Amino acid sequence: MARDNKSLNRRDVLKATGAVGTAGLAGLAGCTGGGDDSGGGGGGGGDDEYPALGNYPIEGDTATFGFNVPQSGPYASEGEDELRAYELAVKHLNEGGGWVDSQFDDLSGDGVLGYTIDHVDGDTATDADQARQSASGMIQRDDAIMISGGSSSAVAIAVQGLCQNEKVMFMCCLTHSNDTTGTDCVRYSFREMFNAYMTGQALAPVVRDAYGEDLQFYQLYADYSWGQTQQASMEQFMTDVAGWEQVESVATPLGTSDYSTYLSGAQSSGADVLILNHYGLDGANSMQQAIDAGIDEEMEIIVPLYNRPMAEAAGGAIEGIYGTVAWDSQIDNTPSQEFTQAFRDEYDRTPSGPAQLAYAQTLQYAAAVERAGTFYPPEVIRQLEDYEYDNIGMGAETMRGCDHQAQRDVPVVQGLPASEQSEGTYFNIVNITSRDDLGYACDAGPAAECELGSYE
Amino acid sequence: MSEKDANPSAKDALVGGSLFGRWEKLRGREGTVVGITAILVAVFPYLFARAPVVSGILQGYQSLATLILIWGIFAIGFDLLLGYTGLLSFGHAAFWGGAAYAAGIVAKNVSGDPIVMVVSGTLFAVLLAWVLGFLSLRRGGIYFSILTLAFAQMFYYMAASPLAFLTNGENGLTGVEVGSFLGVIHLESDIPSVGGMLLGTWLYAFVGVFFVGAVAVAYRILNSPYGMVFRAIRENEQRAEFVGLNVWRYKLMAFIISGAFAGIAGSLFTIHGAYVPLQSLFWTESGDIVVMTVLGGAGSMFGPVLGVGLYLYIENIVSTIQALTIPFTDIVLIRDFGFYWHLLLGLVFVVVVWVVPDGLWGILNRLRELAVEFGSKAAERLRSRSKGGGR
Amino acid sequence: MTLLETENLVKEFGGLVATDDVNLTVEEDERVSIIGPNGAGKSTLINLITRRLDPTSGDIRFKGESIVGLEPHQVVQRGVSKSFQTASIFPDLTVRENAEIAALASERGAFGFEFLKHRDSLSDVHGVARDTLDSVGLLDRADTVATDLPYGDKRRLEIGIALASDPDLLLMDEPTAGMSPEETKSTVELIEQVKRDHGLTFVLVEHDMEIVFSISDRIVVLSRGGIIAEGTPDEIRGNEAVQEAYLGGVEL
Amino acid sequence: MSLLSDVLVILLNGLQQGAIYVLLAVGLSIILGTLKFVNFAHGALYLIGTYAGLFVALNVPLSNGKLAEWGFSSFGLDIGFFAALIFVPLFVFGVGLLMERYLARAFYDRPDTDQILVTFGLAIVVQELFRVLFGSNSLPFEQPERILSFGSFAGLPVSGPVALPIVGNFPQWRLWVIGITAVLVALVYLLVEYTDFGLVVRAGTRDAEMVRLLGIKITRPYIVVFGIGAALAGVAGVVGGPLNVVNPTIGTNILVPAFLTVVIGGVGSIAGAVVGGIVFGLTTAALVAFAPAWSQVGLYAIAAIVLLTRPQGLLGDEEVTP
Repeated sequence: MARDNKSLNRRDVLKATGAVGTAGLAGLAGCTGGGDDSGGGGGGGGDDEYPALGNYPIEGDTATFGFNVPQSGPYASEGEDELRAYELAVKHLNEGGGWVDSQFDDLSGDGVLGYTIDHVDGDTATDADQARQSASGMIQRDDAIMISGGSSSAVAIAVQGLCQNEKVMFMCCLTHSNDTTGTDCVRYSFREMFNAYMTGQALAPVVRDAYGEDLQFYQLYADYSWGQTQQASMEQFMTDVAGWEQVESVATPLGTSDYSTYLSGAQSSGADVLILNHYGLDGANSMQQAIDAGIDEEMEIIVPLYNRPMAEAAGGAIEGIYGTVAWDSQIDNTPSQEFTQAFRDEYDRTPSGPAQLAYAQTLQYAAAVERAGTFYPPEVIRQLEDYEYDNIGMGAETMRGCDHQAQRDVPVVQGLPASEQSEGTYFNIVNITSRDDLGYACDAGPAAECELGSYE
Repeated sequence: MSEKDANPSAKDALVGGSLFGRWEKLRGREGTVVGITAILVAVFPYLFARAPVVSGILQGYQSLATLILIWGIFAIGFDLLLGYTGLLSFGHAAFWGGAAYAAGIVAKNVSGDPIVMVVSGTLFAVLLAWVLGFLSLRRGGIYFSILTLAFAQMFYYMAASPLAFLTNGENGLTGVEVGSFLGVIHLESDIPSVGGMLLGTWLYAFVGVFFVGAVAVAYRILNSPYGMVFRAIRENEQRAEFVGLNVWRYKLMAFIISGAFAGIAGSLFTIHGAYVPLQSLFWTESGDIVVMTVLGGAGSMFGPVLGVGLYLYIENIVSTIQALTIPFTDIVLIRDFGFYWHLLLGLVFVVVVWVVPDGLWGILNRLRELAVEFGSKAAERLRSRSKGGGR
Repeated sequence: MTLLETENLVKEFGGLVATDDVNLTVEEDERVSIIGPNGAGKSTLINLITRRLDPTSGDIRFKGESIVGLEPHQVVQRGVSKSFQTASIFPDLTVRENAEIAALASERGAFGFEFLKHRDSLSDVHGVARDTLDSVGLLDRADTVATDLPYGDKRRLEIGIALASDPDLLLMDEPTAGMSPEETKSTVELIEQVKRDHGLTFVLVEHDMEIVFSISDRIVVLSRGGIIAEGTPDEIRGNEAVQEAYLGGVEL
Repeated sequence: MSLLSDVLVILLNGLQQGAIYVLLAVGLSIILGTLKFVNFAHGALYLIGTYAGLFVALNVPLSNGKLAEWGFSSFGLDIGFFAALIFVPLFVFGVGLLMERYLARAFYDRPDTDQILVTFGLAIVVQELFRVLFGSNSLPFEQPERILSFGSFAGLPVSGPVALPIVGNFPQWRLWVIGITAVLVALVYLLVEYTDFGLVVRAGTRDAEMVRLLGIKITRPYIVVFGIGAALAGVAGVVGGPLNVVNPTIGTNILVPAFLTVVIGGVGSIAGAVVGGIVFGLTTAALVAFAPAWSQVGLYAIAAIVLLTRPQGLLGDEEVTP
């Protein structure tokens, strides 16, 4: 743990010696520092060429990562799995193993730039407010050089905004809203996960082939930004790509737990397909209630985004229902198998989609630091922008520079019946929709609303 | 300082002359209270986040210090209502969150000047408190609590969906750009030289000024006719009505004043984070301020601030403790200690409500009284002995 | 001058008539006692005058003006004060503060905006409070927390609070209820003294006939909500209707 | 499709949503009315009922929380839903008795505010206790397929859709929820209206002081009132559990609407609780159908309007003292 007694940290040394503040004070930024602020700390050569910024330079010979995941609240089980993956990533960075040995040539398995990697973890409770408090503790107290985490878009958006202000890098874990790399995008954050827009694009051809054309569909969507963007993209792509016709799209307000009346409306609409744009527990509820009402006997059901807590809570209700997932251990390629194996060896359980995201994002950041030759955030950011890679099990990818959104393939799955589910296995992979069929230009879709903000 | 101590009492005469006595007399003065508060506010972040050894033990950090002061303002105002007037509102999230949103929306659309943000947020909270108070105070007791709860939840759900075009719904209000104070000082930046070592950021200093101001105003209110009337209403509402006081309007004023404090705090919260979470309107936020206030000691001036500090400290720092060990050893008492923080807090809260309704501050006060008693006895013994020696 | 008058005052609870067409007048400087068996409607009548209850019909005038549309605190502001059946005080405040609150209301009105004015500067309020405590004999206990007073002193304080409101008319609802004989005696002395010092007009509701007959100028007898007799103590003593009401009532 | 079927669906859904509120509100209301005790921990009793129901009826795997860590891989007796319907209310009845004896009784003479605070604290403690033990993730509470099946009798089918005239397919379990609620509330109503016990309860609601003066030893009926209220919350947990996901926050989440149901119906009135629950259920269902964005806001707006225009609640008696 990094939280042992440190009598003074870098920020304090700066203040105590009167070396004046860092960012802020207009016109002063960039002129300060440059001296010997690193305070005689060990290790990392070449760290003196850049001014102090955020938590750079690192004091001592240990670089701390902050992992901010839900440890209480409805997504705690997902957070736990993410944390396992993060810890595994830290272990591999320091000691070698997993993708550090096989997939990431930039990484040595002996720390990063000569620094040993340590980590702290915090609880977001899937609550934007608490997530920010937790993240600011990591940044200010533990001097974290990079924050990663998030199991909901509101949390990711809240924390990445904080990170932009504090000039500390944020690597998104699970966040699916268009806004994360759209209207709320920031320079200091990168997203590997695809978004609602891409889910619509990925699902449309698959369900068209499965259910046929000329169908009518009915949507329910959670009435907040994720749900709204999700339903908009489903409408767009089911209409354009699948050639279906939308009968109606109804918003269900935040906090709804009983969907029966909404579902009755869908049932009597005469539509052929019901799209439930609900995430997590809302999704588990609406799906379960739809099955209880016998809707699955009359209509086909689609759930755009699955996660594990949802599958756990819904049990057998997910049988045969199409959706997308971040990643799945059954994906058949070398990096995926290696990660699954490494995770199983360490924890004796099957990694979830977000676990793969957590692991990949941590290594991705570390590799960028190695390439940049420094932890100085603007240089690391420049290394990640427009970086092309094919080493995390989702095919060839680009981390796009204009909105920090990975351009990647999207796995489409079907839920398994209760009898075939087991720990860590809830879905059957139907298709991996290629990134060539997905995405949007930098001046289109969500990216058109993105302004990344400053490097420094 | 509880209001009882603020009055000169017979006890002071007893202990007069001794060092304790002189201190006891000084304690009650407004200038002393505000001055000491200012000094404590000035050294707090240094002790909490930077001082050698002490901060290492406390594990504090700058933004938590700022947050404690912000919630402290909220709690002082809330206690005027709960502790002094005896009205339990379960809807103060509406004022806290409402002001936070108002300040944020003003910053986005009109001006990001911190003063403008605080003024507009507070005004909004006052107006809202006036309207909600007017409606909720028509009923007393539990009905008042439930009405405030219902109204606040209504605002939460309105901010979540129908008003999402203003509030950015579930994602929270992002993109709030806080401008520089007086056009010169960027609040996020550090204060140079010694000021920086003590206070840290300009933001802390900015919040600190409001905190000291809040203490001064609250202290003055409690020592004004209002303070007396509020307590009279708490003690015996019917009697207050029958001495000819317009109880209803005083209650409304208590509600509005506490709403104003919540408004200042909420606005500062937006300045602090440059972001407004939707949860700031949720009823658990109202529950938090109730817990903080009661834990620290409702009906005292500084008890609630103590409660805030304790609550936020446990929430943000104790919750990250992996294992509770016996100090200076590696012997683990409880594994995953941080995991239980909310449970422990709940248990402590129940015990406080049950056994010590005047909270931790009350306990401290009793200890202080014991010390005073002991001190004056010791002084007396000393005096008598010196007399004996003179003979 | 007529201070208080009720005109055809009626109060019904559901079908029950608690106050039946009561016409009561109280002249200035008069001491009037209201007696009657349990359930005669004495408390209801007091509660109607203090506006805790809304009359079903009829009018109540104080100093010639109707007070039926007023709030209880407005009635107090007009000059009608009340001491309660039980010791209705502010228990956790000091004796002095108890009196000051009442003085504040009478000196500064029902409501003000002086929330930033230090209360030490309210010399008028302090003066009234001190005088009142002096007159009820509690000045030497001014710094005691009210709840620590013995019961008799609490009742004195209760009467003190009512007096500190500087009333023109004081309604006393069983001021000696629950008191020991000694406490009763000293309370009666207090009432006598207040009567002398302040020249106060009051209406007394009381069970203890000894007190009633010793300090009243006039006695009004209620039974089943209506006035059955009214007159000087001597007139009432010999009144047959009164004896009938008491003998036929629930209680002797 | 047809207007009639729409209206019927709204009615059925409204009744079903209202039913859970009714079960909670009746208990809250008689406790508040008779004992003058404000129980913010009533939601915790619902929570206990739900988890107890899960425990008796099914056997669910545990992957989170301390129990799982301590080696309990699954949780439950798996002896069927009907058993849960019998045992859980008894168990929660007992919990209610304990709560009355060791908590509420110490607070009868303390102000409303203290009662709210201590029960609010208790609600936090119970919720956190469940979080620690079972984890904060949701557990699946599957609807029973059949109840009362033993021996050769296959039992009554209770889950899955059932075809209703005009309405079409409707989730059968929801009809059962309405039915069970109706039976239970009717029983409590009979108990209160037609027994000596009920007489004391009713008198207590009107004027506890008077009953005490009359010399009736009030303690036993009181403690039973508390137990019955708790048991109803337990039943609500068992029948309501399978309608939604089960996690430690369900108790606090349902508390607010349940309390609003009581106050809009009128404190101490069973009929009021029923009317309040139905009004809530129906308006929510109707708003969902016609103005979904306002359906959550609507619940609170209705409560506020009722309280302001008819402070004693729809069926409450006017308070004697102001």
